[in-house]
Amino acid sequence: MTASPFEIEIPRGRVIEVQRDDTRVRRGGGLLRGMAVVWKHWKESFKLNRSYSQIHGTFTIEYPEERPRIPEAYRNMPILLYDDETGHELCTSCFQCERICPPQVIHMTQAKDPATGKPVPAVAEFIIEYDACMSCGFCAEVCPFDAIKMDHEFELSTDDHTQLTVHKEQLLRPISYYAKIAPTMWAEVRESALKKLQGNIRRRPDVIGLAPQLTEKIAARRAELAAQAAQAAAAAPVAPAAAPAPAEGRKLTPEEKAAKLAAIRAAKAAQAGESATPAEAAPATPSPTPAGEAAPPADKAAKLAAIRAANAAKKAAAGEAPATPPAAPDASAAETTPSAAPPSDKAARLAAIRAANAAKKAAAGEAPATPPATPAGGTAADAPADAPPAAPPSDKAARLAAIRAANAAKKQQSGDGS
Amino acid sequence: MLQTQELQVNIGPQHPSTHGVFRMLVTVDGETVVDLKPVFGYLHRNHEQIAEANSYLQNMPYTDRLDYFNSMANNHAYAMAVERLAGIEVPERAEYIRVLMVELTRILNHASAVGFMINDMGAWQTPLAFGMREREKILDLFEMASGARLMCNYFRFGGVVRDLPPEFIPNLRELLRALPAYIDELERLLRDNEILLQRAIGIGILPPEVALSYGVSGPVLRGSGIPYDVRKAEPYSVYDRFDFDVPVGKVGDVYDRFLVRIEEMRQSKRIIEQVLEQLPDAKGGHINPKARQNVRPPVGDAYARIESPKGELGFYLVSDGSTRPYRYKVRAPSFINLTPLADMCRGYKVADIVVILGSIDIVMGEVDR
Amino acid sequence: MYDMLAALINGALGWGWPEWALNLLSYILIVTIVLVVAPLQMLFFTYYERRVIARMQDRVGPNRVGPEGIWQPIADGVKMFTKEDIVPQAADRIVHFLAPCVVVAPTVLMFAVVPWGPGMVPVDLPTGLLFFFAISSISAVGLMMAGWASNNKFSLLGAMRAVAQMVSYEIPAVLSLIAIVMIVGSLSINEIIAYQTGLIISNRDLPGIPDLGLGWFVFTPVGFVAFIAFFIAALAEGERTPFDIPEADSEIVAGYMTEYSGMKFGLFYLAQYVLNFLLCAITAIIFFGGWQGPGVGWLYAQGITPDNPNGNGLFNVLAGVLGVFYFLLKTYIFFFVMVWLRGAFPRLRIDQLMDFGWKFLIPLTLANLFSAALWVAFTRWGPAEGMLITVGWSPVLRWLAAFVVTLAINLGVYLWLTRVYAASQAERRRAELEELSAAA
Amino acid sequence: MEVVVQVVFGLIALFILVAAAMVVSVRNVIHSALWLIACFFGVGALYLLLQAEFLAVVQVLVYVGAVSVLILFAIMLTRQISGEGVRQLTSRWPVVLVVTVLLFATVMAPTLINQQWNVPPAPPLGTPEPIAGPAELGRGFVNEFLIQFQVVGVLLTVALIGAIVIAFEERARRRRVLTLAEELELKRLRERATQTETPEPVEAEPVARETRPASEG
Repeated sequence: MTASPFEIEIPRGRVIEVQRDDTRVRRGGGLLRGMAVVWKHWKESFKLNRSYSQIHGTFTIEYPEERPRIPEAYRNMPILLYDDETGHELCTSCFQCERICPPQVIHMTQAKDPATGKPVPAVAEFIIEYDACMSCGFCAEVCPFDAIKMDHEFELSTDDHTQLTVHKEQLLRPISYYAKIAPTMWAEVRESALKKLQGNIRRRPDVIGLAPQLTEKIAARRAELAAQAAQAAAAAPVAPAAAPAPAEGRKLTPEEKAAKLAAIRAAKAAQAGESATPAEAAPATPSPTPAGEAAPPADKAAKLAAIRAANAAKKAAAGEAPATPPAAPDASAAETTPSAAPPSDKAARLAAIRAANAAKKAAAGEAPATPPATPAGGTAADAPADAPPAAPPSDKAARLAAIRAANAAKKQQSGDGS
Repeated sequence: MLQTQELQVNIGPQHPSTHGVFRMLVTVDGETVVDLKPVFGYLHRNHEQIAEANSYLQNMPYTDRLDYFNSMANNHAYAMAVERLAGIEVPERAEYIRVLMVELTRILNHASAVGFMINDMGAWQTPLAFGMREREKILDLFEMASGARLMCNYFRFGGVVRDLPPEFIPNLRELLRALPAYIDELERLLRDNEILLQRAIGIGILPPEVALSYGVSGPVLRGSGIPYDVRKAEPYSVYDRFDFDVPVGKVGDVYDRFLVRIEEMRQSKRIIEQVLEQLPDAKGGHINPKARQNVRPPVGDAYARIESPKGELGFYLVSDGSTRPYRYKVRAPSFINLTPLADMCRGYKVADIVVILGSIDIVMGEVDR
Repeated sequence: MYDMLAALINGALGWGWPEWALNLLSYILIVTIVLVVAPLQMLFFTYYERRVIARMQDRVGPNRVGPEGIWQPIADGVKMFTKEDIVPQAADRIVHFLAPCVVVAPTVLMFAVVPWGPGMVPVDLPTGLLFFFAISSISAVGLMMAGWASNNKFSLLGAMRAVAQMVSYEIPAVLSLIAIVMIVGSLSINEIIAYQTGLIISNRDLPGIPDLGLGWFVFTPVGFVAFIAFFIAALAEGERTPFDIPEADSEIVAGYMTEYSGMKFGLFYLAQYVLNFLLCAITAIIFFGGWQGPGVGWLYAQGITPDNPNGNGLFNVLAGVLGVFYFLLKTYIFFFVMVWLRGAFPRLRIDQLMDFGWKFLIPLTLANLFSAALWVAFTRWGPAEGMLITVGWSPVLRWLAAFVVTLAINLGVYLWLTRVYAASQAERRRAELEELSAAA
Repeated sequence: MEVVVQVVFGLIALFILVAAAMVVSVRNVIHSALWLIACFFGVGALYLLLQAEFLAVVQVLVYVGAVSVLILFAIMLTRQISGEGVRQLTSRWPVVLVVTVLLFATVMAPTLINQQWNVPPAPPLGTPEPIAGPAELGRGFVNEFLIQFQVVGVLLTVALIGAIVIAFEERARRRRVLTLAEELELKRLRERATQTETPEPVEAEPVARETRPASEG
């Protein structure tokens, strides 16, 4: 062949020509050498080869008897997790996984609060079509509540096809199971997952959100706990029962519920009133930097103050209910329907307006937009439970106004409270 | 006197030795091939149309299914294309992990490609079994890191899903100890085996100028004597920090391509050793924290190409500012390496067609998309 | 075998049957033994091959059906029986039906002349070896019929290739055996085995040698080259790896067997494996002394006392059993080598296979014939036949001279032939190119 | 013992005759070839009956093993086989029949007339073994029949060389399909040839993919 006219210089390496030496007369030497290699393999193959550095020895794994070791990161089909103690499912049906799933095989419906008909952060019906799922692991990655994880179970073959559309009952696994199969991965996300679970449990009316197979068990435990509570009736009104099973602390008396609702509605009204932002239609559009939400920085501070005022009002009104409604419009906020405020809680609304004015005054004075309240995006976009984000020193005034508003609200509340 | 008319032989889609569903309509005169018409499209899954309906991240698992032998290489090309489009930069450690994974795929691809080619020549799966054993070890490593053996879906825009598990590096070092022994043994078994020489030397010659005019790439191009390797021509990611050689053939026949692939396995091992030396520690982070889950790149287009084991794999993306690519095009090396098949097979025997096809090493997933 | 059986029935049972009845009964017994042994060997060989080739590829091979997979061949057999037997619509019915029979019958018939142990040969034909190869060539006709009757382009091409290969590789096979027949002087297989007694040097050449049954032909240069040539030709005849073109699945799907399914396909499979067993057996018999081995001759000698010249029962039986053991051991070792080659080598193209057969193997065996003649001249001829040089030499010296001369000739021919063969390949390409450029 | 031999002989003879008849009368040429092979087998069996084992085995080896395979090859490679359309008998078949019977009679009549049907008694003991075994045949070939042996050898070699010549001639005539490398080699040779005549250099730029060259065969 003519010298190839395509000289290309190679940085950090040289062009090596493969030695063909095809002109040498071959007399069967190569054949014998090949046979020697195969003979060595035959001889060695009576030993097992399970290590990475061995190239001889039988490497077949006799499957049913001898199972291959599955690494921790192994992902097959998604499963839902529920907490062993409380029996609550971690999933709050935020639809993130349904949206990210490339083959769109996850289908879910949000649970409704039977009494008020409003949606509750729990999932009613959750279906995954196992036959179309390609176990890519996206759902496990995007889930903000670590509710859906990838399982290690791969013997899923069935002869009847309908079984492959898996419903919530078959999908649920206890957290202990997942901790066993993926210890380090669960350890990383354990605290945040459980904390969020507590947050969600508080906002789930009685039975909703319980792992179905545990409902009778939980009902029984609740009955027995209620009995204990009855004997200890004389005790001072139980401080917000952090330690005892939060399940029973969660039972709101009807009037508490009304108060809570009012507070939320007030915050809603305040929010709707001032901020010119278009109504937050969907509870949380996935795009953390929603193009539409270019709210001018000034009114953001106002909204902040309003929210803080609502918190204070609610805390004061609800008395022992520890949970504060999630102020920030984070993904999991229950959708607050802007229904008309009932006359009885005008006071709360008044306090909220006053707080808003104070915040506006403060906002007008201080530096440009404080950083968006919640760290949008990132893997777990979760709203801090209640502590207002550490506003940079420059908007101290805003905080001052908030505190003043809070006192005003408390004074107002204690005035007409019982 | 002895009139032999030309025979239309159909080496059909379900023929045992066409890699996947690929048909060749061969006009044969006696034993010699007069003309060959490749027919493919049997595995067309409308990949690029689906990609336009998915968001950028949702496409990542689909790229595993392009060249289902090297899912890591496909991921790498796609991730680079989107990063170039959206302007996301990748931390050091992630770049090194990516190079490590792609070089491991190159080894497993060449090990099985050589195995399949010799298998088409008739050696009853012995070299293939040796290749598959090494491939199993590498797939176990992938399973440790990404969670799946074949459909790894390991790369994200701005890094990789998960950092390497603690037991990954020790196992890899052990594997690197076994690799040279495997490659030498493969050479001892096959390199100057008289029967293989007869079946490979002077068969399926692709002269350099014809290879250039067809635009083939990868071991097929280097087998014809042109030292073009994307990792050297346009060093992407951190390839400019490693020194490795580019093996090149002389004549451009099946034997050259076979030797080039074996030599490339050695070079990949060299690269992996250098990666292990220079691997930055964890503080660099395996993913860029600011990289968004759902990318919404600005309007514009980008083309990223890597040296996948089969050749130059490129992704061309056009973004209209929304979360879904406006246009998504894959430059598949197998598809382009397949085009000179008719010229390469003309004049050789029927038994050689299958060996020449094996030496080009195609995967139908990538050809048909 | 027949006389042993006749003696057994008459002597042991003492029924004193008429001659023809004894004859008939013993032959019926022999035929049944042969017809039972052939399929059994085939079943064992399929299992043996799959296990050995699996071990060579670092895997385990079938070990699920029965302990260590022993019933696997039975399972395959049952599968073959139960599979539906499809006859293509446009096929030539009668020929399609007859083809497997014409392929299997001769292969099983070849068992007639194969001696299993001392005296244990179904039919002791004086022209045993020639019979063996004559019958084996009939199966080529059967292949042709199968290829033609399936009325399918691929199977016809496959049949033609198979027949061309078998016919053209029969020549080197027979030629290499003729070299041994020249040394032994007779075509009878028993005679060839009896010749191979003694240690390294057969005691027919050198009476003094203790009879350890190791005087195999493979230790002589003539025998060694004949062995290599015969084994390669046997590979081609039995369609084993470097030469399994006919059913080369990479080109033409299963060659002449494409249109056969169910038991007919099973018959082809049976014929192929039985033929492989027989070829390994013949290699063991001709070059490695068949049932000869240390101890067989000695046991036989113990039995012979003055009063019963042909040895008493017990010692004969013992010698026989040891002989059969040696024979089967050697045959299985050769089949192991066949499987070993299958694991290590790719396949030759049909034209390369023909080139190799005609341009390398046949010249090699012809040269070997010449050196065989020299061997006989040196070791056995005296002045009567014109060999004057070795008139006074002792048998050992003559044997050594023969060894050296034939070794020199064979080695020289081998080296020269490899160079010529390699040169001819390159030269042909150059010549074609020249002729084209001249024409253009 | 004689009766059994006669009976077996009769059977074999009948088998050979039937096979021979079938060879001629069967429509499909392949079937007739197969009947021919059956006929060869019959002849082999006859030899065995005459205790000439070597001849029987050689008959099987040569005729059934090699000749019949070549006949089958020849039939399959040449013309179409089924032969449905071909008329079996020419229109004037009675005339043909009469002529063959006459010819047959002229040959058979003299032998049949003065033939005594008794089988000659076995020759007295001690007479030399008739030439039957391989050893005697071998000696016969190199002693008495040396010339005939050499002539047959030459004849066979001539036949072999003839076959090769025909094959080569056919191959030369057939259109030679060029591989890509050969084409480029030829192009380069031709350029060098034209270069020597027309001095201006033709530098070898990467050739565009030429259309399918009409092969110059």
